[in-house]
Amino acid sequence: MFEARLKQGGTLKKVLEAIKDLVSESNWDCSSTGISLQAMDNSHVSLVSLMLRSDAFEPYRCDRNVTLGINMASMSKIVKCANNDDVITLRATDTPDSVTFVFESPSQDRVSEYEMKLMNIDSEYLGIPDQEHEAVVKMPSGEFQRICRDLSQIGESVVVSVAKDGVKFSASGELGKGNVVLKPTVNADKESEQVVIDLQESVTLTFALRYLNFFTKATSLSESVTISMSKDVPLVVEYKIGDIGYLRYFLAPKIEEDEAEDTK
Amino acid sequence: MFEARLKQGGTLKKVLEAIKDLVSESNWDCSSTGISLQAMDNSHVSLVSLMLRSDAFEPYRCDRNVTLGINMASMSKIVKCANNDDVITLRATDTPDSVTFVFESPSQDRVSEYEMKLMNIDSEYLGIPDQEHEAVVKMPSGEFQRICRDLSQIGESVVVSVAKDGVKFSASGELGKGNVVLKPTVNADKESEQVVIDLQESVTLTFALRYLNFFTKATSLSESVTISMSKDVPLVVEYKIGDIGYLRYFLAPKIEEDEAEDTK
Amino acid sequence: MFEARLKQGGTLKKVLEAIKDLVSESNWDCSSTGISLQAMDNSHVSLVSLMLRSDAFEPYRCDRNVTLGINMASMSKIVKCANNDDVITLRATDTPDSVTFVFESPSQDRVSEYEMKLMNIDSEYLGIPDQEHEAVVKMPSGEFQRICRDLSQIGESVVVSVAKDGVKFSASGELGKGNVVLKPTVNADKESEQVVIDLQESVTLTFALRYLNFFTKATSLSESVTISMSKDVPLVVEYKIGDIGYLRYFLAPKIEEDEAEDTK
Amino acid sequence: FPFKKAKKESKEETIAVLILIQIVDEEQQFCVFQRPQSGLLANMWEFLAVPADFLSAPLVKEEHATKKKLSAPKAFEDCCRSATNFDRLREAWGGVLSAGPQASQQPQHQFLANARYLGTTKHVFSHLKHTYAAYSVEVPPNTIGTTSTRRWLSQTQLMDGAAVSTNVKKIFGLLANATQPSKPQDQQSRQSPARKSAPKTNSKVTVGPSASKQPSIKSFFG
Amino acid sequence: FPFKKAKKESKEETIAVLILIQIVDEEQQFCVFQRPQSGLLANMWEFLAVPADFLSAPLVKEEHATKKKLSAPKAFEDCCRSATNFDRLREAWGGVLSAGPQASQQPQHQFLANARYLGTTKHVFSHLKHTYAAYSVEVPPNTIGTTSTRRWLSQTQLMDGAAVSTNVKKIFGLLANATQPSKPQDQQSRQSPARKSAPKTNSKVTVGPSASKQPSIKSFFG
Amino acid sequence: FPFKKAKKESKEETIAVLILIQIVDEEQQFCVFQRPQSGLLANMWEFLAVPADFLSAPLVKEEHATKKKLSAPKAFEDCCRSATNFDRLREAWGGVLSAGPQASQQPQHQFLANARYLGTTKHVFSHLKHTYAAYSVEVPPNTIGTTSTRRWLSQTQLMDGAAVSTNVKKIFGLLANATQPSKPQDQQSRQSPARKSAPKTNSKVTVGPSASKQPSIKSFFG
Repeated sequence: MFEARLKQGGTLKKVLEAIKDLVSESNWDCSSTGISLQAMDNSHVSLVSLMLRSDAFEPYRCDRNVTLGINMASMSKIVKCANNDDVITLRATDTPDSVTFVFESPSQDRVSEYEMKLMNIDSEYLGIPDQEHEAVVKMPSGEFQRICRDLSQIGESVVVSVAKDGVKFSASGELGKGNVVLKPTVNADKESEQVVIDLQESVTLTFALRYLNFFTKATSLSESVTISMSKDVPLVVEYKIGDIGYLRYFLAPKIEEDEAEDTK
Repeated sequence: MFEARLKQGGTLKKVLEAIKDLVSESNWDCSSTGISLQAMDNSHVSLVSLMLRSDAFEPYRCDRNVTLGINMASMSKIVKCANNDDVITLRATDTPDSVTFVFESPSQDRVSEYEMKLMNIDSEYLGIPDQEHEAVVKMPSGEFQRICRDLSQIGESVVVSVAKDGVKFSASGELGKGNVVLKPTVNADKESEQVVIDLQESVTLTFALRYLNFFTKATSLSESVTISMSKDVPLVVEYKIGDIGYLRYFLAPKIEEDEAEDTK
Repeated sequence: MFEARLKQGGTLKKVLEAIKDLVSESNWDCSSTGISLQAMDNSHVSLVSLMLRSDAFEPYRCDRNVTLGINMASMSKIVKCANNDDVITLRATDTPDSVTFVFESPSQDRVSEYEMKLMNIDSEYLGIPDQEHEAVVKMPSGEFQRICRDLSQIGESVVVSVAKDGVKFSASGELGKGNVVLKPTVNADKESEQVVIDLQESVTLTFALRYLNFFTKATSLSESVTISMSKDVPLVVEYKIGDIGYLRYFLAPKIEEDEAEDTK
Repeated sequence: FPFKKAKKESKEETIAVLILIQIVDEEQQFCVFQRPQSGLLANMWEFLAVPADFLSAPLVKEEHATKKKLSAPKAFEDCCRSATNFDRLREAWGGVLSAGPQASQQPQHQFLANARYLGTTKHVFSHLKHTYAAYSVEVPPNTIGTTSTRRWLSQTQLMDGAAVSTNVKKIFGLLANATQPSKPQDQQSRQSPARKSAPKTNSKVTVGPSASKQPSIKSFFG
Repeated sequence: FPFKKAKKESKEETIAVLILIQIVDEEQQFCVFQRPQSGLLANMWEFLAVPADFLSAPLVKEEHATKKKLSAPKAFEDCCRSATNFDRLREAWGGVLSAGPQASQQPQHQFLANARYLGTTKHVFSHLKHTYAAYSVEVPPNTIGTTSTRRWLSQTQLMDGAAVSTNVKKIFGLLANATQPSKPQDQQSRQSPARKSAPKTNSKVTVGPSASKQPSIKSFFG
Repeated sequence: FPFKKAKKESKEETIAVLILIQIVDEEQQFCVFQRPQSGLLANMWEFLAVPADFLSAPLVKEEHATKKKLSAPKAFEDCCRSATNFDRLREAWGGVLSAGPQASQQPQHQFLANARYLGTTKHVFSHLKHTYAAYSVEVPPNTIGTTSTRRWLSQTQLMDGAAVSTNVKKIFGLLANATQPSKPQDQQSRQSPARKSAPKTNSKVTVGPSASKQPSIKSFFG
C-alpha cells in the first residue's frame, strides 16, 4: 500500500506544469525516503530530476517500493482538476495498475477522486555524480526566466560567463546581438531578490535556449534558482520546493565545432 | 410600438454570452408580460428558455405582441458595444423590420444607437410541462462550472447521482475515471455558497458534458444554480437573473443502449 | 557620436507598440533637436510621424545628424527586453552600421546591451503643411479606441460628424447600422476625461476603420487624444507623449464615388 | 427610420441534401464537400447538395399567400417523397459524385437507390432563405474516397468543426431525430436484414457514441 | 565593436511582378502564388514574379556610384516601359502560368499583352535588396484556375493575410496609387470601352469597396 | 476497485522506421509522411514506418518471461542488424516510397542500401506498445519529392511541430545520439569519402546548427 497526503496540493500542480512540456511520460519511484522521478526529454538532450521527501507528506506510507509509470499529459489534466488550496492524496496498491488522486477542499465539503491508468515505461536510469561546481549563481527565478525569454528573441543559444564581479548572458543572431549582466547584490531587502556568485574558477559555457526555456516553467515553484556550472560538464538548474524537496534540470553545454570538418 | 429600458445593461450582455454559442438564431417574443425566448440548439438536443419580466424594465411599453427574429451572433456583436454600466433600451415598431438598441452612459455624455435587421425565423415552440422533480440541487454556479469543465478532461458524459447525503458527478474515459462529491453544507457564510439537496427519490442520470459546458456560460448571471432531475425526464439547469427573470436550460439524459442490438 | 538616455524607458516600448503593426521599417532621424520618424504604412494610405525632443533625454548628444534605418519588428523584439522602469540609452556612431540599446535597472544591478544591425531604407519624406483645422476634438484616448473597435463590428468605415453640440461616429454594414454620440463635457473631474470640441465649421468625413484601429494602439501613450479634421484634408490623430514629444497619425478621408461610373 | 425593408427581399431556394454515411470501425462517418473559394459560405464544408426548386413550388406559393411563418406543408412533404422526384434527385447527386478527375470508383452509385427522406429544415441568410429537403443513405465503406474537396467526418468533427456551417448542423439534427428509437418506421428498419439493397430499410443509423444515445429534446416536449 | 559591416554586403535583385486581376461578382480578386517550402519567405504568397535583372542595370550602376539612397532613376523607368523588355517579361510570366501539370486552359495568355506598368518599389531583407517593377493586367474571370500553389484573393484577404509578405503589400500599394482618379491616363482608360483588348486601356480597376475610395496619403502631402 | 487491469492487455508491435535525410543549403531535412485520417495518431506526421514484427520475436518472448522493465536484448539488436532482415526492410520501405500516383522518380531507391541501424526505442499508447527499430539514410537532394502526405522538415520543424507525435521525437533522439562524435564508428565514417555509395559509411550526419553541436545528456551521465 502506498499513500501520500500533501497539504499544499498547489505544489504538485506546479511540479506538473514544470515537467509536462519537457517529458511526455516518466516513472515516479516511491520509496520510504519519498517520491522521486528522473527522466530525459524526448530528444535525450536534457534531464529532469524531482525529489519530494517523505516528510513533506502527512501521512506518508510506503509498504514496498512502487514505480508508477505515468503519462504526464494525463496526470497534468487530472491535477488541474484540484484547486490550489486542496489537499492532495496519492494512493496505489503494492502492484498497481492505476494510481488514485484524492482532492479535498479545505472545508471538506468537496471531495474529488480520480483514478488514472498506469503504463509500463522502459526508462534508463542515469547515474548523476555528486559534484562540486566551479561556479554557482543564485538569482531570482523570475529574473532567470526573463533573461532566457529575452535572449530567445535574439538567438538560439546563450553564452553564460561567470566572473567574480558578475554573470553575463549573451546571444547573437540575424537581427544583432545582446547581453544581460547581473552584478552580485550587496544588500537586497529580501533574500529571494539576491544575486549571489560563488566562484572557484571563471567559466564560459554555451547552452541551447530552447531547453532553458523549458526549465524556467518551474519558476512558480521557488522565488530563487541556483545555476551550477563547470567546464565540459552539464549545467544544473535547481529550484528548491520549500524545504520538502527539489526540482533539478541538467543540460549539456553545446560544443563549438572547431574540429576540422572535411573540406567540400 | 415596443420599448423596454433596462438599467443594468450588463445583464443583457451576460444573457447573450450565455446563449449565443448554443443557439445561432432565435425569436424573441415581446408581450405585456415581458420578453421571452425559447430555442433549441442546432442539433435539437437541448433547449434554452429565457424570461425577462416586464417589471425588470422602466419604462416597459408593448402595444402589441411582437416577435423579433434575431441572429444571435449579430446581436452579441452589438451588445458588446455597450459598457457594463450603460442603460440599454430596446425599441421596435409593431411590425418591425429591425430592432434598435440604445446605450446610454450613466453620465449621459455618451449615447450609442444601433439598428439591427431582423430575420424571419421558422421555429418550433415546444410545450414544457410544469413538473415537480425528484431531486433538486442548489449549488454555487462556479462550482458547477468547475465540475463540468474538470470532468470534460476525463470523458464525454457525466453521471449525476443525487442522494440524501450528497451529489456525485462521475466520468470515465481513456485515461481513467474521476468523480466529485459535494456534501450539503450545514452552515455557509453566504447563501450563494450553499449546497442544498431537496430529495424525494434518489436519481442517477447520465448527461453529455458538451451541452452542460454550453450551459455554464451563464455562470456570471447568478452566484448559484439549481439543477432539477427526475428519471427519464430532461434535466433543468436554472440560473436566476436577479429577481427579474431566469435562464433555463433543458437536456435529455443519455439512454444506455441495453436494448438488444441486432448481432452482426 | 549619437547618444540619448531616456529615463522612462517604458515610453519607448509604448511607441514601438504603437507603430510596429502599421510600419514594417522606417528611418529614425536623429539631430540636435531630437529624434523624429516619418513613415507611411505599407499600402501608402496613412502616415505616422513621431517626435521625441532632445530635452526628453538626459544626456542627449548628437555630434552629426544620423539616420537609423530600422526594421520595426526587430526593434520591437529588443525593446520588449527592457523592463518598464528601466532606463534606456540609444547609442550609435556617426556613420552607423548598427545601433546599441542599453537597458539599466533602477538599482543598476542589471545592465543589458543589445546591438541591432541597421538597414538602408529608401523612404520618401513627405512635406506636411502646418494647418489650422476646421474641427478639433479632444477626448479620452480609451473612449476613441473603444468607439473604433465597436464600430468595426458594424462596418468598414466610420463617418465622423462634428457639430457644436457633439461629435457623432457612425457605421453601417450587413447586420445593420450604429452610431455613437459624444457630447462636450461641462465639468469632468479629470482633464483627461474631458470631451472638448473646438469648431470653426461643421465637418462630416469618412475614414477607414482598419487604419484608425492601427492608430489606437497608441492609446497607452496618453490619456487623451486630439482629432483634427477639415474637409478634403487628411485627419490628424495626435497622442502627446508627456511633454517631451508626440505621435501623430494622418489618414486621408475616403472619397464617395458619386462621379458617374460607366454604366454596365 | 428610412431603412430599407430587408425582410421582404430575401430570395428563396430549395436544396436537396444527401447525407452519405459509411461505418468504419463501428463508427459512423459522414461525407462532406467543400464549397467554392468565393461566394456564399466560401470554403465551408457541407453535405452533398443540389438545387431542387422543383420540390418547393407549392411551398413558396403558400408562403407568399399567408405572409406568416411557414411550417413545411403537407404538399411539400409529398413532393419530397414522390418517386419521380426521387429519380431526379438521384441523378443530380450521382452527377456530383461522378464529377471531376477524382470520380468515385463505382460510377453507377447504386446505393443511391436506398436514400431515405429525413425531413425539412430552413436557414435564413442575410438576403437568402434556403429550404433543405434532407435525405440519407448508407454507403459501403471505402466506396467514396477522400479528395481535396471531399472528406469523411465523425459526428464530433461534424458538430464541432469550425468550417462546417450552421445549416449543416441543422440538417444533421434531422438525421438524429429520424433515427430516434421511438419512431416506429425506424424500429422496423432495425429488424430488417442489414446491407441488403431494399429501398428505405437498411440505414441502421445510430447517432452518438455506441455505449449510449443522446435523445433529442423534442422527444420529451412539445 | 568588431562587428561585421552588414550594410554594404546586401545583394541587389530586380524582380518583375505582375498583378493578375479578375472581377467576380463585381469584386476584384488578385492572383497569388505560393513560394517554395524553403528559402527566403518560405511558403508565403506573392504576386506572379520573375527575376528581371536586365531592367536594373542602369539602376545598380548609379547606386554604386553615389553610395547614397536611391530613388528610381528616369532611365530605369524607361527600361520598365520599353517594348522589348515588355516582350521579355510577357514571355517569362507566361512561362510561369503555363508551368506544371495545372497549366491554365489558355496557353497563349493573350491577355498579357494588356499589362500596364505601375511603378517601382523596394524591399530590404537582411542581406538582400529587391527592386520590384510592378505591372498589372485584368484577366477574364475563370481563365486562370486555382491550384494548391495558386489562389485568388480579395483585397481584404491580401492586405490582412498573415501568409502574405510585406513586400507584396507594398507592391499592391502601387496599384492603389496607379488607380487614383487624379492620374490622367487612368481617367482616360475609364472612358474607353471596357473588356476590349486594346493594350493599356481596359483595366477598369478600382480599389476598395465599390461605394467609396481610399486615396493615398501621398496625394495630399509631399 | 473493480477496475480492469489495463497494463497486461496492451498489444505489442515492432515497427521498422527509416529516417530519410537530405541536405539542402547545408541544412539537414527529414522526410515525414502523414498517417491516415482516422485511427491511431490520425493525420500526424511520422518517419517512413513499416510493421516488422519479424524483428521482435525474441524481444517479446523475453519480456513476457521476466515481466519486468525491458531493455532491448542483444538478440533483438542482432536481428535488426542482420543482412536478411535488412533486405526485407529495404523492400518494405521501397514499397512505400513507390506507392501512389506520386511515386519517386527513382523507383530502384538504390540509396536504401546505405541505411544504417541507429538503435531501438519504445512508445506506450493506451492499449498498444510499439517497439521502433530505427534506421537512417542520406538521400541525394530532390530525389524524393513533396506530396500532400509527404514532406521534408528541418530539425526545428520536426521537434517543435504540433502535428509530429512524441514517438517520432523519441526516434529522432536515436539519430542525435548515433551521431555524437564520441561514437567511434561514426568518427570513422566522417573520414570516409562522402557521397560514395559504400554501405554504412557516407552518412555525414550532424544534428543542430552547423556552428555548434548539442550533445546528449547520456554522454555525461549513467
